[in-house]
Amino acid sequence: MPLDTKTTGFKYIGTRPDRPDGIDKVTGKARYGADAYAPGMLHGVMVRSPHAHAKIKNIDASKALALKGVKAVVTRADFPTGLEGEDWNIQENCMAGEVALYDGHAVAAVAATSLLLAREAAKLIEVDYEVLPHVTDVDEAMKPGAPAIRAGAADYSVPEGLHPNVMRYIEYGHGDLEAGFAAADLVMENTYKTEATHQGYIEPHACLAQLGADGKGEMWVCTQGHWFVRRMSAAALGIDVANLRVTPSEIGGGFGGKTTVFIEPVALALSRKAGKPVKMVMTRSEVLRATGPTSSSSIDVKMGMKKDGTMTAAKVTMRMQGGAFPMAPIDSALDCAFSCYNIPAVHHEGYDVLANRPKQAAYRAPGSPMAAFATESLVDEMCRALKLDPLKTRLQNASREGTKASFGPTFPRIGLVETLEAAIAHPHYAAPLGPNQGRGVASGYWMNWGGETSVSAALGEDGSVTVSVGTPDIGGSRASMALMAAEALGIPYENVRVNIADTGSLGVNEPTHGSRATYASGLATIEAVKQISTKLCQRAADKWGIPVEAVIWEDGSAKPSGPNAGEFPPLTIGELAAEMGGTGGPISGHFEATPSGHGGSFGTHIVDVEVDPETGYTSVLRYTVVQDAGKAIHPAYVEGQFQGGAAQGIGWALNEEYIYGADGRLQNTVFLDYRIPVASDLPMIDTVIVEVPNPGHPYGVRGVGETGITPPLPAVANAVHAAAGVRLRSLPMSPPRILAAIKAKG
Amino acid sequence: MTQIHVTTTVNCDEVEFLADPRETLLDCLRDKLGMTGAKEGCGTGDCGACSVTVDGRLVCSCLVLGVEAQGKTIETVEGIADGEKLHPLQRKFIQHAALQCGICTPGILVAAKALLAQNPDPTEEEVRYWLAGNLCRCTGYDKIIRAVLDAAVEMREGV
Amino acid sequence: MVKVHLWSGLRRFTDGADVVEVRARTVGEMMKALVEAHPGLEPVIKAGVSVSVDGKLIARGLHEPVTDDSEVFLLRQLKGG
Amino acid sequence: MRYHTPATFEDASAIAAATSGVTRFLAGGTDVLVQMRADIVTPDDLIDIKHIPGVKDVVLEDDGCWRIGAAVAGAELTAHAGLCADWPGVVEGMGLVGSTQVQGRATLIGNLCNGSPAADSVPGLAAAGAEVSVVGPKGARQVKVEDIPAGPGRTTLAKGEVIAGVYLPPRGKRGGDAYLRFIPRTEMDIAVVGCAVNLRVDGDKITEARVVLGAVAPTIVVVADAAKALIGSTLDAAALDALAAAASAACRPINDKRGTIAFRTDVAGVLARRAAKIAYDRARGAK
Repeated sequence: MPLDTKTTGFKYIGTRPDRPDGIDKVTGKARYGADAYAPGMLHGVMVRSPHAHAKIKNIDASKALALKGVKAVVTRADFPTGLEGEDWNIQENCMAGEVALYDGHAVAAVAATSLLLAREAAKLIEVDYEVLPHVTDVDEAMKPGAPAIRAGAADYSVPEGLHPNVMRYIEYGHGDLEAGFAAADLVMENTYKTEATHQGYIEPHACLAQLGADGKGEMWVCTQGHWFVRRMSAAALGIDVANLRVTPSEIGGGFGGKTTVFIEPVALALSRKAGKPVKMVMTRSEVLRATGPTSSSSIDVKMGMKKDGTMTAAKVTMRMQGGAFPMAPIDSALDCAFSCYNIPAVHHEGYDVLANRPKQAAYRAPGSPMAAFATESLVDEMCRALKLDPLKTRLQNASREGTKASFGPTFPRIGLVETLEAAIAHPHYAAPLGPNQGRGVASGYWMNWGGETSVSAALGEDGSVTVSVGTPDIGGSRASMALMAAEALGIPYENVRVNIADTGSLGVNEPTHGSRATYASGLATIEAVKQISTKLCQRAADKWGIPVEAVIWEDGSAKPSGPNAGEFPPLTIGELAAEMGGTGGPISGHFEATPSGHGGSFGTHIVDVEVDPETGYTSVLRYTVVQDAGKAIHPAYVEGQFQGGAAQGIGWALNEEYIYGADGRLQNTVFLDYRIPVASDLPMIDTVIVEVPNPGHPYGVRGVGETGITPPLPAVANAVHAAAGVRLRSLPMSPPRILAAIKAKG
Repeated sequence: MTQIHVTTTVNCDEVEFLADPRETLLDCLRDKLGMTGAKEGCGTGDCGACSVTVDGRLVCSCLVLGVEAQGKTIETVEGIADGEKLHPLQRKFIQHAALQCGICTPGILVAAKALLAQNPDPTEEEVRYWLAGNLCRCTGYDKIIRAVLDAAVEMREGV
Repeated sequence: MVKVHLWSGLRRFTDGADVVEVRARTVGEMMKALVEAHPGLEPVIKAGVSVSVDGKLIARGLHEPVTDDSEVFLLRQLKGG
Repeated sequence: MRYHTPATFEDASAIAAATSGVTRFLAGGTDVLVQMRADIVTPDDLIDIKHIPGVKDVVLEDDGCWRIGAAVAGAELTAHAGLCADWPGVVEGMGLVGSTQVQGRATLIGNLCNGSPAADSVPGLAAAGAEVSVVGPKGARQVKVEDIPAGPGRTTLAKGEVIAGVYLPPRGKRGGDAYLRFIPRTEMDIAVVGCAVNLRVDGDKITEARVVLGAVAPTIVVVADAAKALIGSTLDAAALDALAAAASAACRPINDKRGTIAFRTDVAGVLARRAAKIAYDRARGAK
């Protein structure tokens, strides 16, 4: 795909205009998932397993159905059978079949005329369970004797002799590992563990669903990707995708957690059975118990380094549990583990393991933060041992254009070196520290994504333009799309309106995930609006009676250009649009593709912490994010992505964790105990936007959303070590763990 | 269920509704009065997305019963702007890109307005502690704090 | 012949080879040729793989050209947040 | 669920005494509503005490006693200059409960009656020697704050009994109190360990002291040995060491999602030292 590229001389790109949806969102008018109402609407409530692992022997809903106003109860019996692969996994996760696989697993649902009544009815549904042995820890789940959660479900990749909970096995690498370690002056090897965390979006999942007996349905839902919702829900219910129209609401955060379905197929099934629209809204504890937190992980890393800091060899083994279903992100975790470095010999090994926990979902750079915690902590330990500067050592080994990546291919133009140089030059890196304070640094990577993308643009009669994209706006992407359209057409930003289209209005779009929205929908927006300017040039050429080759588009106008063009005053987009009905009809542009030129983004973070030696309490004093954005379309929202990723990473490093009791039940199901950072926990988060243009985007955009969550885990661990003299190799670094380490050191 | 008749004032308008005593003020605002600006993020008073003021006092509307609103004066995010004219906090939030997904924004605006009403010149630390009960997962709070401090300056200077 | 680099776990389907050579002009032809030469790869490819051609990740573009000089890697399909 | 708005505590008590179902008294509601939402408790009778005259009063009695009504919210205590001057430790304990929003509703008595050993306002009240007035079917009685909690989620109140107010004793001269808690964040958490110290000095010498720990046992713990370590000292290093040792020795904590036995035991000593220093400075600075 030849792209008309431009990396300098922008008029709109790089400015910070108000976002188009700003007023709706500061006045309470914006409509989110739970803000929809329909005539005759019922309320749906789920019945969930109180056991980590239990056979469902019988479900008796008679008492619930006897209540006046209760309109339908569904169980797995109301869903089609015979699904395979991931379709089956999703159906099984949305509504348990024979066995409840984790605490909170849905086993039935009820719809009633009010929410209070539905909640009352749900309590009256009697489920007879036979409790089975359970396992929630990844290392325990691989041990002989651990209960097999789905025996026989392992795929082709798993070698014989492993526990049946191992679903997938991966192994790859290059170079001579033994020779690499032999050439090193220092070889270190350690084991690291990370606990599961949750995306923690503030808006619980919500949908309003209607499905008729004829299989035709509609749904309003908060999601990162409504085509995904359509495909998954249709598969789970056995209906045609075209018969289900899904409209995305405004979305109150997702971070990967809203790229799949949980309540949506169930709401549709209730609606089909009751013959009325059904609204379902999760409670916070349902969100924490039964949506898609991250994997937890257990990681072995070994590295060899010469005295001068040259890395000679590296090996990583990752064990990740992704709940009671396969597809823990071992693949991306391994690919990111050593991606920052040019190491002659690398080897990767990964185990995807089942445990009695909810099915993991994507969370901002899935897998990469865990891998970085292990490898970037070890790099820091080795730099300490060899008395090397941690940033300069990273720079010395940094991946750059032409480096053979740890995961195989050769890197195109990338920006790690530039972020490291900017971090070294940043005043933060040389600022003085007080007692009990320490500084940590780390780098991180995310490969980003293109994905299926379809965008339409339509010219209005006054010269304004409507752009319809299929990627929900979670963090200001309407503004970015409008800036790119304005830039490409040479019209004011305010003259572009960006809508998020429903599934009935565009071809298939992947979700706003993989840091792809600004890259892929942006690229498609630029190409779509260029079709408008091309058509407008034709209209002008017709009017002037000159060949279209002699007309150029510039500053929002068609202009004659070249020796044979003749002298005509420019025709503005407004003038041409006013006449379009009589000059050939409506004008629109459309572009669809699966663009593959997404460029990876590297980041380097610097953090200062202070550790209270008597309590193990860690406060974050100063934080700086340096990251390559390729080109920042709307810099304020790029900074926002950097800051948000850092904050989530800090939470993961210090206090966030899934805590399971001996009974296999989740113990911290409210925000009081699932401790995400609050405003008073954090300092201002400084940002440095590095711009190494991505050749795969017309304006050089790289995705920026995910990389920022990767460096904080090791950066904070490295800072804690510097401040308190103790190395924490398990997350979170909660005060009891830090204090215990300080006491153990003596 | 016996519903109780409640008369209350919301954003200067007198309104009436019937409430089951188990329903929260948040439920009543959203489901009975159609005012969906206040959001439910947790239902347990931990996230602040449902913040409103009752008789001038900042509260989580999920921790107030609808029937307790009888005779009270309630202000919500829908009442912050003066008609089409945005409040300085609202303008500064847009200008500073202090919202990403925007779900926490209504609660934070209500809370920040309550802060500036009693402390027109807060320090960064005071803003952070006052807003500690308003969770935001997108922004890392940086731009929110800047927007509040900037709005405070504008309101003090009476621009 | 196009040299296709596989991840090590796939060696069992290719008689132990990390790199296999197939005749192909596009990614689509390459996939077809891989399955013909090594039928054990079929479920893997069907389940979804990404292809990196000269450092560019091709998710589903079967028409993308490959040449004998291309650097081609078969990679596991990744998913972002 | 029936919702009641009695006009007197006697009526409130009578409603609670007469019903056979589950009752809850509603003041700030920051615990009751959470329990209702989580299906932990759905009362048959909910008795809103906020319509009873005097429940919003904060009054300095002629004898120097502070009387605080049952529905006074945390934010109202924090804004009360006179109370803050006399009992800063009591007020800062209440002020740590929840967010600004929760402070707009939560009450001292609600915090006490919730029965949590980690309740932030309770150690300060007990250290101050506060009492509560209880109204019940058999009449009214005064009870020491430390005699109300019976274990996690339980109190010693009998069926039909309701607390009408809190009484803080006269502050007197050269007294100071302080409360500190440990949480892993800066706000919005339940105490992992809490410690209140209330003392009086004569010159530099401590003449009276009470030390109370929270979140380290099934109820708050009044640590007599810790008080002994302080009395007679000038808060020198030896006294602080003895205080910390006594505080740690009094802990009977559990391992749970919020902390470990070892951590709670250690940090109880740390907080006792720190709180004692603050209370000591306040006492010496007081009139």
